[in-house]
Amino acid sequence: MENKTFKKVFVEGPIPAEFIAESIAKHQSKTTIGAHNIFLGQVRADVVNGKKMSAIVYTAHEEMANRVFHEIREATFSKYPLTCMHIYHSLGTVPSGSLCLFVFVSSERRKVTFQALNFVVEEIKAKVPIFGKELFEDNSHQWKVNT
Amino acid sequence: MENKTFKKVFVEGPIPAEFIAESIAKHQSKTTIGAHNIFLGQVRADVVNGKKMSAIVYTAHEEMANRVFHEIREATFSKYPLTCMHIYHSLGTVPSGSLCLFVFVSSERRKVTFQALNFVVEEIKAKVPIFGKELFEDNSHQWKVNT
Amino acid sequence: MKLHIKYFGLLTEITHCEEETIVFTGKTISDLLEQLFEKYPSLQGKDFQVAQNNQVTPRGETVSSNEIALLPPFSGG
Amino acid sequence: MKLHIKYFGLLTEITHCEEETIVFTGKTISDLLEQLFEKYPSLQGKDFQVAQNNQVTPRGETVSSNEIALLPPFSGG
Repeated sequence: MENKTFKKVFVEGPIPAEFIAESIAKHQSKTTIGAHNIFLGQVRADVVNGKKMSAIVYTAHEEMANRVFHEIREATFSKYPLTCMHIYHSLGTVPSGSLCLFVFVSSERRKVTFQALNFVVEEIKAKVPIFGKELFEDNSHQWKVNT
Repeated sequence: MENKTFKKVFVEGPIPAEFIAESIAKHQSKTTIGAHNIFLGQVRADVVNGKKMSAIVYTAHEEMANRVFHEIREATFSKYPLTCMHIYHSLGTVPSGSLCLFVFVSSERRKVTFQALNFVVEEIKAKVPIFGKELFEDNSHQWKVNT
Repeated sequence: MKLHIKYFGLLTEITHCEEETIVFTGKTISDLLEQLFEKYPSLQGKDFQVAQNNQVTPRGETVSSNEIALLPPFSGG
Repeated sequence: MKLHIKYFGLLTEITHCEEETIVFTGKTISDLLEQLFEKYPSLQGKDFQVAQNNQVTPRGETVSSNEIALLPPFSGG
Protein backbone atom coordinates (compact mmCIF):
# COMPACT_ATOMS: atom_id res chain seq x y z
CA MET A 1 0.00 0.00 0.00
CA GLU A 2 1.28 3.46 -0.86
CA ASN A 3 0.23 4.62 2.62
CA LYS A 4 3.07 2.83 4.30
CA THR A 5 5.70 5.41 3.46
CA PHE A 6 3.60 8.36 4.63
CA LYS A 7 4.05 9.98 8.03
CA LYS A 8 1.18 9.35 10.40
CA VAL A 9 -1.10 12.39 10.57
CA PHE A 10 -4.40 11.20 11.99
CA VAL A 11 -4.90 10.76 15.71
CA GLU A 12 -8.06 9.39 17.30
CA GLY A 13 -9.91 12.08 19.29
CA PRO A 14 -8.50 15.38 20.56
CA ILE A 15 -4.79 16.23 20.45
CA PRO A 16 -3.56 16.54 24.07
CA ALA A 17 -1.46 19.54 25.15
CA GLU A 18 1.15 17.12 26.52
CA PHE A 19 1.58 15.65 23.05
CA ILE A 20 2.51 19.12 21.81
CA ALA A 21 4.97 19.57 24.68
CA GLU A 22 6.61 16.25 23.80
CA SER A 23 6.94 17.28 20.16
CA ILE A 24 8.57 20.54 21.20
CA ALA A 25 10.93 18.84 23.64
CA LYS A 26 12.08 16.37 20.98
CA HIS A 27 13.44 19.25 18.93
CA GLN A 28 15.81 20.54 21.57
CA SER A 29 18.56 18.25 20.31
CA LYS A 30 18.25 19.83 16.85
CA THR A 31 20.51 22.79 17.47
CA THR A 32 20.39 24.21 13.96
CA ILE A 33 16.80 25.24 14.68
CA GLY A 34 16.30 28.86 15.70
CA ALA A 35 12.53 29.23 15.32
CA HIS A 36 9.46 27.06 15.72
CA ASN A 37 6.02 28.07 14.60
CA ILE A 38 2.93 26.19 15.71
CA PHE A 39 -0.67 26.36 14.60
CA LEU A 40 -3.40 24.79 16.72
CA GLY A 41 -6.99 24.44 15.64
CA GLN A 42 -9.43 24.36 18.56
CA VAL A 43 -13.10 23.38 18.37
CA ARG A 44 -15.28 26.35 19.31
CA ALA A 45 -18.60 26.21 21.16
CA ASP A 46 -20.39 28.39 18.61
CA VAL A 47 -24.02 29.17 19.23
CA VAL A 48 -26.16 28.63 16.10
CA ASN A 49 -29.90 29.39 16.27
CA GLY A 50 -29.67 29.40 20.05
CA LYS A 51 -28.02 25.98 20.23
CA LYS A 52 -24.48 25.54 21.53
CA MET A 53 -21.99 23.36 19.69
CA SER A 54 -20.57 20.59 21.87
CA ALA A 55 -18.16 18.76 19.55
CA ILE A 56 -17.03 18.10 16.01
CA VAL A 57 -16.90 14.54 14.70
CA TYR A 58 -14.25 14.26 12.00
CA THR A 59 -14.25 11.69 9.24
CA ALA A 60 -11.91 11.52 6.27
CA HIS A 61 -11.16 9.72 3.06
CA GLU A 62 -8.10 8.48 4.90
CA GLU A 63 -6.17 6.95 2.05
CA MET A 64 -6.56 10.02 -0.13
CA ALA A 65 -6.01 12.35 2.84
CA ASN A 66 -2.71 10.67 3.68
CA ARG A 67 -1.59 11.10 0.10
CA VAL A 68 -2.61 14.79 0.07
CA PHE A 69 -0.90 15.45 3.42
CA HIS A 70 2.23 13.89 1.92
CA GLU A 71 1.98 16.13 -1.17
CA ILE A 72 1.54 19.19 1.05
CA ARG A 73 4.67 18.20 3.00
CA GLU A 74 6.68 17.78 -0.19
CA ALA A 75 5.43 21.06 -1.65
CA THR A 76 6.22 22.92 1.58
CA PHE A 77 9.75 21.54 1.86
CA SER A 78 10.42 22.44 -1.76
CA LYS A 79 9.16 26.01 -1.25
CA TYR A 80 10.66 26.77 2.15
CA PRO A 81 14.01 25.81 3.77
CA LEU A 82 12.55 24.07 6.82
CA THR A 83 14.41 21.83 9.21
CA CYS A 84 11.29 19.86 10.04
CA MET A 85 7.52 19.79 9.82
CA HIS A 86 4.84 17.82 11.65
CA ILE A 87 1.12 17.66 10.98
CA TYR A 88 -1.49 16.00 13.20
CA HIS A 89 -5.25 16.03 12.66
CA SER A 90 -7.99 14.44 14.74
CA LEU A 91 -10.46 11.84 13.57
CA GLY A 92 -13.58 11.01 15.56
CA THR A 93 -15.06 13.16 18.28
CA VAL A 94 -13.32 16.34 19.45
CA PRO A 95 -15.24 18.19 22.19
CA SER A 96 -15.46 21.99 22.11
CA GLY A 97 -12.35 23.49 23.68
CA SER A 98 -10.13 20.63 22.52
CA LEU A 99 -7.53 20.64 19.78
CA CYS A 100 -8.20 19.08 16.36
CA LEU A 101 -5.19 20.28 14.32
CA PHE A 102 -1.52 20.67 15.22
CA VAL A 103 0.93 21.95 12.61
CA PHE A 104 4.54 22.45 13.66
CA VAL A 105 7.29 23.88 11.46
CA SER A 106 10.89 24.61 12.41
CA SER A 107 13.72 26.39 10.68
CA GLU A 108 17.03 28.10 11.28
CA ARG A 109 15.41 31.52 10.79
CA ARG A 110 12.05 32.81 11.85
CA LYS A 111 10.72 34.49 8.72
CA VAL A 112 10.40 31.33 6.71
CA THR A 113 8.47 29.60 9.51
CA PHE A 114 5.66 32.16 9.31
CA GLN A 115 5.30 31.78 5.55
CA ALA A 116 5.55 28.00 5.66
CA LEU A 117 3.06 27.59 8.50
CA ASN A 118 0.49 29.78 6.81
CA PHE A 119 0.94 27.86 3.56
CA VAL A 120 0.55 24.46 5.22
CA VAL A 121 -2.58 25.42 7.16
CA GLU A 122 -4.29 26.92 4.10
CA GLU A 123 -3.37 23.89 2.00
CA ILE A 124 -4.81 21.52 4.62
CA LYS A 125 -8.07 23.45 4.80
CA ALA A 126 -8.40 23.56 1.00
CA LYS A 127 -7.12 20.20 -0.20
CA VAL A 128 -7.47 17.43 2.36
CA PRO A 129 -10.68 15.35 2.23
CA ILE A 130 -11.68 15.72 5.87
CA PHE A 131 -15.26 16.36 6.94
CA GLY A 132 -16.49 17.87 10.19
CA LYS A 133 -19.91 17.12 11.63
CA GLU A 134 -20.77 19.78 14.19
CA LEU A 135 -22.81 18.38 17.06
CA PHE A 136 -25.05 20.52 19.23
CA GLU A 137 -26.12 20.02 22.81
CA ASP A 138 -29.61 18.88 21.73
CA ASN A 139 -28.01 16.15 19.55
CA SER A 140 -28.84 17.95 16.31
CA HIS A 141 -25.98 18.59 13.91
CA GLN A 142 -24.77 20.53 10.89
CA TRP A 143 -21.85 20.01 8.54
CA LYS A 144 -18.84 22.24 9.05
CA VAL A 145 -17.99 24.64 6.22
CA ASN A 146 -14.46 26.03 5.91
CA THR A 147 -14.13 29.76 5.25
CA MET B 1 5.82 51.47 40.43
CA GLU B 2 4.28 51.45 36.94
CA ASN B 3 5.54 47.88 36.48
CA LYS B 4 2.99 46.46 38.84
CA THR B 5 0.15 46.51 36.36
CA PHE B 6 2.17 44.85 33.61
CA LYS B 7 1.88 41.16 32.85
CA LYS B 8 4.96 39.18 33.77
CA VAL B 9 7.06 38.44 30.68
CA PHE B 10 10.54 37.54 31.91
CA VAL B 11 11.35 34.07 33.14
CA GLU B 12 14.69 33.03 34.59
CA GLY B 13 16.52 30.61 32.29
CA PRO B 14 15.03 28.50 29.48
CA ILE B 15 11.27 28.18 28.92
CA PRO B 16 10.30 24.51 29.53
CA ALA B 17 8.13 22.65 27.01
CA GLU B 18 5.77 21.73 29.89
CA PHE B 19 5.16 25.41 30.55
CA ILE B 20 3.95 25.74 26.96
CA ALA B 21 1.68 22.71 27.36
CA GLU B 22 0.18 24.24 30.52
CA SER B 23 -0.48 27.52 28.71
CA ILE B 24 -2.23 25.65 25.90
CA ALA B 25 -4.28 23.53 28.30
CA LYS B 26 -5.47 26.63 30.18
CA HIS B 27 -7.16 27.88 27.00
CA GLN B 28 -9.40 24.88 26.55
CA SER B 29 -12.09 26.48 28.68
CA LYS B 30 -12.14 29.49 26.34
CA THR B 31 -14.51 28.06 23.79
CA THR B 32 -14.75 31.14 21.59
CA ILE B 33 -11.18 30.41 20.47
CA GLY B 34 -10.83 28.60 17.15
CA ALA B 35 -7.13 29.10 16.43
CA HIS B 36 -3.91 29.39 18.39
CA ASN B 37 -0.63 30.45 16.88
CA ILE B 38 2.64 30.01 18.74
CA PHE B 39 6.14 31.26 18.04
CA LEU B 40 9.10 29.72 19.85
CA GLY B 41 12.63 31.07 19.68
CA GLN B 42 15.27 28.40 20.25
CA VAL B 43 18.97 29.04 20.88
CA ARG B 44 21.06 27.58 18.05
CA ALA B 45 24.50 26.01 18.36
CA ASP B 46 25.96 28.08 15.52
CA VAL B 47 29.60 27.53 14.64
CA VAL B 48 31.51 30.81 14.30
CA ASN B 49 35.17 30.69 13.32
CA GLY B 50 35.27 27.00 14.18
CA LYS B 51 33.82 27.53 17.67
CA LYS B 52 30.44 26.16 18.66
CA MET B 53 27.94 28.31 20.55
CA SER B 54 26.86 26.75 23.84
CA ALA B 55 24.38 29.28 25.27
CA ILE B 56 23.01 32.81 25.17
CA VAL B 57 22.99 34.90 28.34
CA TYR B 58 20.17 37.42 28.19
CA THR B 59 20.10 40.70 30.07
CA ALA B 60 17.56 43.48 29.74
CA HIS B 61 16.66 46.97 30.81
CA GLU B 62 13.82 45.29 32.67
CA GLU B 63 11.75 48.28 33.65
CA MET B 64 11.81 49.71 30.14
CA ALA B 65 11.34 46.26 28.59
CA ASN B 66 8.23 45.62 30.66
CA ARG B 67 6.82 48.93 29.51
CA VAL B 68 7.62 48.19 25.85
CA PHE B 69 6.12 44.67 26.09
CA HIS B 70 3.00 46.29 27.49
CA GLU B 71 2.88 48.77 24.60
CA ILE B 72 3.31 45.94 22.09
CA ARG B 73 0.40 44.09 23.73
CA GLU B 74 -1.81 47.16 23.57
CA ALA B 75 -0.88 47.89 19.95
CA THR B 76 -1.52 44.29 18.94
CA PHE B 77 -4.94 44.11 20.61
CA SER B 78 -5.93 47.38 18.97
CA LYS B 79 -4.85 46.15 15.51
CA TYR B 80 -6.14 42.56 15.66
CA PRO B 81 -9.29 41.01 17.22
CA LEU B 82 -7.49 38.54 19.49
CA THR B 83 -9.03 36.64 22.36
CA CYS B 84 -5.73 36.48 24.21
CA MET B 85 -2.01 36.93 23.95
CA HIS B 86 0.93 35.78 26.08
CA ILE B 87 4.59 36.67 25.79
CA TYR B 88 7.45 35.07 27.73
CA HIS B 89 11.14 35.81 27.30
CA SER B 90 14.13 34.33 29.11
CA LEU B 91 16.64 36.22 31.19
CA GLY B 92 19.96 34.68 32.21
CA THR B 93 21.53 31.63 30.64
CA VAL B 94 19.70 29.66 27.95
CA PRO B 95 21.71 26.67 26.63
CA SER B 96 21.70 25.88 22.89
CA GLY B 97 18.64 23.82 22.03
CA SER B 98 16.50 25.47 24.71
CA LEU B 99 13.70 27.97 24.27
CA CYS B 100 14.19 31.69 24.96
CA LEU B 101 10.98 33.21 23.55
CA PHE B 102 7.36 32.04 23.65
CA VAL B 103 4.65 34.11 22.00
CA PHE B 104 1.10 32.77 22.03
CA VAL B 105 -1.89 34.41 20.33
CA SER B 106 -5.44 33.09 20.11
CA SER B 107 -8.50 34.20 18.21
CA GLU B 108 -11.84 33.04 16.94
CA ARG B 109 -10.48 32.80 13.40
CA ARG B 110 -7.13 31.66 12.12
CA LYS B 111 -6.13 34.39 9.66
CA VAL B 112 -5.78 37.09 12.24
CA THR B 113 -3.55 34.89 14.41
CA PHE B 114 -0.92 34.67 11.67
CA GLN B 115 -0.82 38.43 11.17
CA ALA B 116 -0.83 39.19 14.88
CA LEU B 117 1.89 36.66 15.76
CA ASN B 118 4.18 37.95 13.04
CA PHE B 119 3.59 41.52 14.20
CA VAL B 120 4.31 40.73 17.86
CA VAL B 121 7.52 38.81 17.13
CA GLU B 122 8.91 41.54 14.85
CA GLU B 123 8.01 44.22 17.38
CA ILE B 124 9.76 42.33 20.17
CA LYS B 125 12.91 41.90 18.10
CA ALA B 126 12.96 45.58 17.11
CA LYS B 127 11.79 47.45 20.19
CA VAL B 128 12.49 45.61 23.44
CA PRO B 129 15.78 46.42 25.20
CA ILE B 130 17.05 42.86 25.59
CA PHE B 131 20.65 41.89 24.94
CA GLY B 132 22.04 38.46 24.12
CA LYS B 133 25.60 37.46 24.91
CA GLU B 134 26.50 34.40 22.85
CA LEU B 135 28.83 32.07 24.72
CA PHE B 136 31.11 29.60 22.96
CA GLU B 137 32.48 26.32 24.20
CA ASP B 138 35.94 27.85 24.80
CA ASN B 139 34.34 30.51 27.05
CA SER B 140 34.81 33.27 24.52
CA HIS B 141 31.73 35.27 23.56
CA GLN B 142 30.18 37.68 21.07
CA TRP B 143 27.12 39.91 21.26
CA LYS B 144 24.04 38.71 19.44
CA VAL B 145 22.85 40.85 16.52
CA ASN B 146 19.22 40.62 15.37
CA THR B 147 18.62 40.38 11.63
CA MET C 1 -17.88 -3.43 -14.34
CA LYS C 2 -18.33 -3.46 -10.60
CA LEU C 3 -17.51 -0.21 -8.82
CA HIS C 4 -17.04 0.38 -5.15
CA ILE C 5 -18.46 3.81 -4.29
CA LYS C 6 -17.63 5.68 -1.08
CA TYR C 7 -19.73 8.57 0.23
CA PHE C 8 -18.51 11.13 2.75
CA GLY C 9 -19.86 13.81 5.05
CA LEU C 10 -23.32 15.11 4.35
CA LEU C 11 -23.64 12.91 1.26
CA THR C 12 -24.05 9.91 3.56
CA GLU C 13 -27.28 11.45 4.78
CA ILE C 14 -28.65 11.18 1.25
CA THR C 15 -27.32 7.72 0.44
CA HIS C 16 -27.88 6.35 3.95
CA CYS C 17 -24.69 4.37 3.49
CA GLU C 18 -20.96 5.08 3.52
CA GLU C 19 -20.08 2.68 0.75
CA GLU C 20 -21.69 0.33 -1.70
CA THR C 21 -20.88 -1.74 -4.75
CA ILE C 22 -22.76 -1.03 -7.96
CA VAL C 23 -22.68 -2.40 -11.49
CA PHE C 24 -21.60 0.30 -13.94
CA THR C 25 -21.99 0.01 -17.70
CA GLY C 26 -21.08 3.57 -18.73
CA LYS C 27 -17.71 5.13 -19.46
CA THR C 28 -17.09 8.51 -17.85
CA ILE C 29 -17.47 9.94 -14.38
CA SER C 30 -20.45 11.86 -15.76
CA ASP C 31 -22.08 8.59 -16.82
CA LEU C 32 -21.55 7.25 -13.34
CA LEU C 33 -23.08 10.34 -11.75
CA GLU C 34 -26.14 10.06 -13.98
CA GLN C 35 -26.61 6.53 -12.72
CA LEU C 36 -26.18 7.64 -9.08
CA PHE C 37 -28.57 10.60 -9.52
CA GLU C 38 -31.22 8.15 -10.64
CA LYS C 39 -30.75 6.15 -7.49
CA TYR C 40 -30.37 9.21 -5.21
CA PRO C 41 -32.20 12.18 -6.81
CA SER C 42 -31.26 14.62 -4.00
CA LEU C 43 -27.56 14.01 -4.72
CA GLN C 44 -27.98 16.16 -7.82
CA GLY C 45 -28.36 19.40 -5.89
CA LYS C 46 -25.26 18.83 -3.76
CA ASP C 47 -21.81 20.33 -4.13
CA PHE C 48 -19.22 17.54 -4.32
CA GLN C 49 -16.10 16.38 -6.12
CA VAL C 50 -15.36 12.92 -7.45
CA ALA C 51 -12.07 11.18 -6.68
CA GLN C 52 -10.54 8.07 -8.19
CA ASN C 53 -7.07 6.73 -7.47
CA ASN C 54 -7.06 9.13 -4.52
CA GLN C 55 -7.21 12.14 -6.80
CA VAL C 56 -9.94 14.59 -7.62
CA THR C 57 -11.06 13.78 -11.17
CA PRO C 58 -12.91 15.99 -13.69
CA ARG C 59 -16.32 14.67 -14.67
CA GLY C 60 -15.43 14.25 -18.32
CA GLU C 61 -12.75 11.67 -17.53
CA THR C 62 -13.08 7.95 -17.98
CA VAL C 63 -13.69 5.80 -14.95
CA SER C 64 -10.36 4.00 -14.53
CA SER C 65 -10.51 2.67 -10.99
CA ASN C 66 -12.82 0.27 -9.16
CA GLU C 67 -12.87 2.66 -6.23
CA ILE C 68 -14.68 5.96 -6.59
CA ALA C 69 -15.25 8.52 -3.82
CA LEU C 70 -17.83 11.32 -3.67
CA LEU C 71 -16.43 14.16 -1.57
CA PRO C 72 -18.45 17.14 -0.33
CA PRO C 73 -16.55 20.40 0.40
CA PHE C 74 -13.57 19.74 2.67
CA SER C 75 -13.79 21.04 6.21
CA GLY C 76 -10.68 19.89 8.01
CA GLY C 77 -8.94 21.92 10.71
CA MET D 1 22.75 67.29 39.19
CA LYS D 2 23.49 63.68 40.01
CA LEU D 3 22.64 61.15 37.31
CA HIS D 4 22.43 57.42 37.61
CA ILE D 5 23.71 55.90 34.36
CA LYS D 6 23.03 52.29 33.34
CA TYR D 7 25.03 50.48 30.68
CA PHE D 8 23.86 47.40 28.84
CA GLY D 9 25.23 44.61 26.66
CA LEU D 10 28.56 45.20 24.97
CA LEU D 11 28.77 48.73 26.40
CA THR D 12 29.52 47.22 29.82
CA GLU D 13 32.75 45.87 28.33
CA ILE D 14 33.86 49.44 27.70
CA THR D 15 32.66 50.95 30.97
CA HIS D 16 33.56 47.88 33.07
CA CYS D 17 30.48 48.58 35.11
CA GLU D 18 26.73 48.17 34.71
CA GLU D 19 25.78 51.36 36.49
CA GLU D 20 27.32 54.38 38.10
CA THR D 21 26.38 57.77 39.48
CA ILE D 22 27.97 60.84 37.91
CA VAL D 23 27.70 64.59 38.45
CA PHE D 24 26.28 66.26 35.35
CA THR D 25 26.40 70.00 34.77
CA GLY D 26 25.23 70.13 31.15
CA LYS D 27 21.72 70.26 29.72
CA THR D 28 21.01 67.86 26.84
CA ILE D 29 21.57 64.18 26.20
CA SER D 30 24.34 65.28 23.80
CA ASP D 31 26.06 67.17 26.62
CA LEU D 32 25.87 64.05 28.75
CA LEU D 33 27.34 61.89 25.99
CA GLU D 34 30.23 64.31 25.53
CA GLN D 35 31.00 63.92 29.21
CA LEU D 36 30.79 60.12 28.99
CA PHE D 37 32.95 60.03 25.85
CA GLU D 38 35.65 61.85 27.79
CA LYS D 39 35.53 59.20 30.48
CA TYR D 40 35.18 56.27 28.03
CA PRO D 41 36.70 57.26 24.67
CA SER D 42 35.84 53.93 22.98
CA LEU D 43 32.14 54.52 23.68
CA GLN D 44 32.20 57.07 20.87
CA GLY D 45 32.54 54.47 18.13
CA LYS D 46 29.66 52.36 19.38
CA ASP D 47 26.10 52.15 18.11
CA PHE D 48 23.68 52.81 20.95
CA GLN D 49 20.50 54.64 21.90
CA VAL D 50 19.84 56.67 25.03
CA ALA D 51 16.73 56.13 27.14
CA GLN D 52 15.28 58.20 29.93
CA ASN D 53 11.94 57.59 31.65
CA ASN D 54 12.02 54.17 29.97
CA GLN D 55 11.82 55.72 26.52
CA VAL D 56 14.36 56.13 23.77
CA THR D 57 15.25 59.81 23.67
CA PRO D 58 16.75 61.88 20.82
CA ARG D 59 20.16 63.32 21.63
CA GLY D 60 19.00 66.92 21.29
CA GLU D 61 16.54 66.58 24.16
CA THR D 62 17.04 67.90 27.65
CA VAL D 63 18.02 65.48 30.39
CA SER D 64 14.83 65.29 32.46
CA SER D 65 15.34 62.16 34.55
CA ASN D 66 17.90 61.07 37.11
CA GLU D 67 18.06 57.69 35.45
CA ILE D 68 19.65 57.39 32.03
CA ALA D 69 20.29 54.16 30.13
CA LEU D 70 22.69 53.51 27.26
CA LEU D 71 21.30 50.75 25.07
CA PRO D 72 23.23 48.98 22.30
CA PRO D 73 21.20 47.40 19.43
CA PHE D 74 18.46 45.16 20.81
CA SER D 75 18.88 41.43 20.33
CA GLY D 76 16.00 39.76 22.10
CA GLY D 77 14.34 36.58 20.89
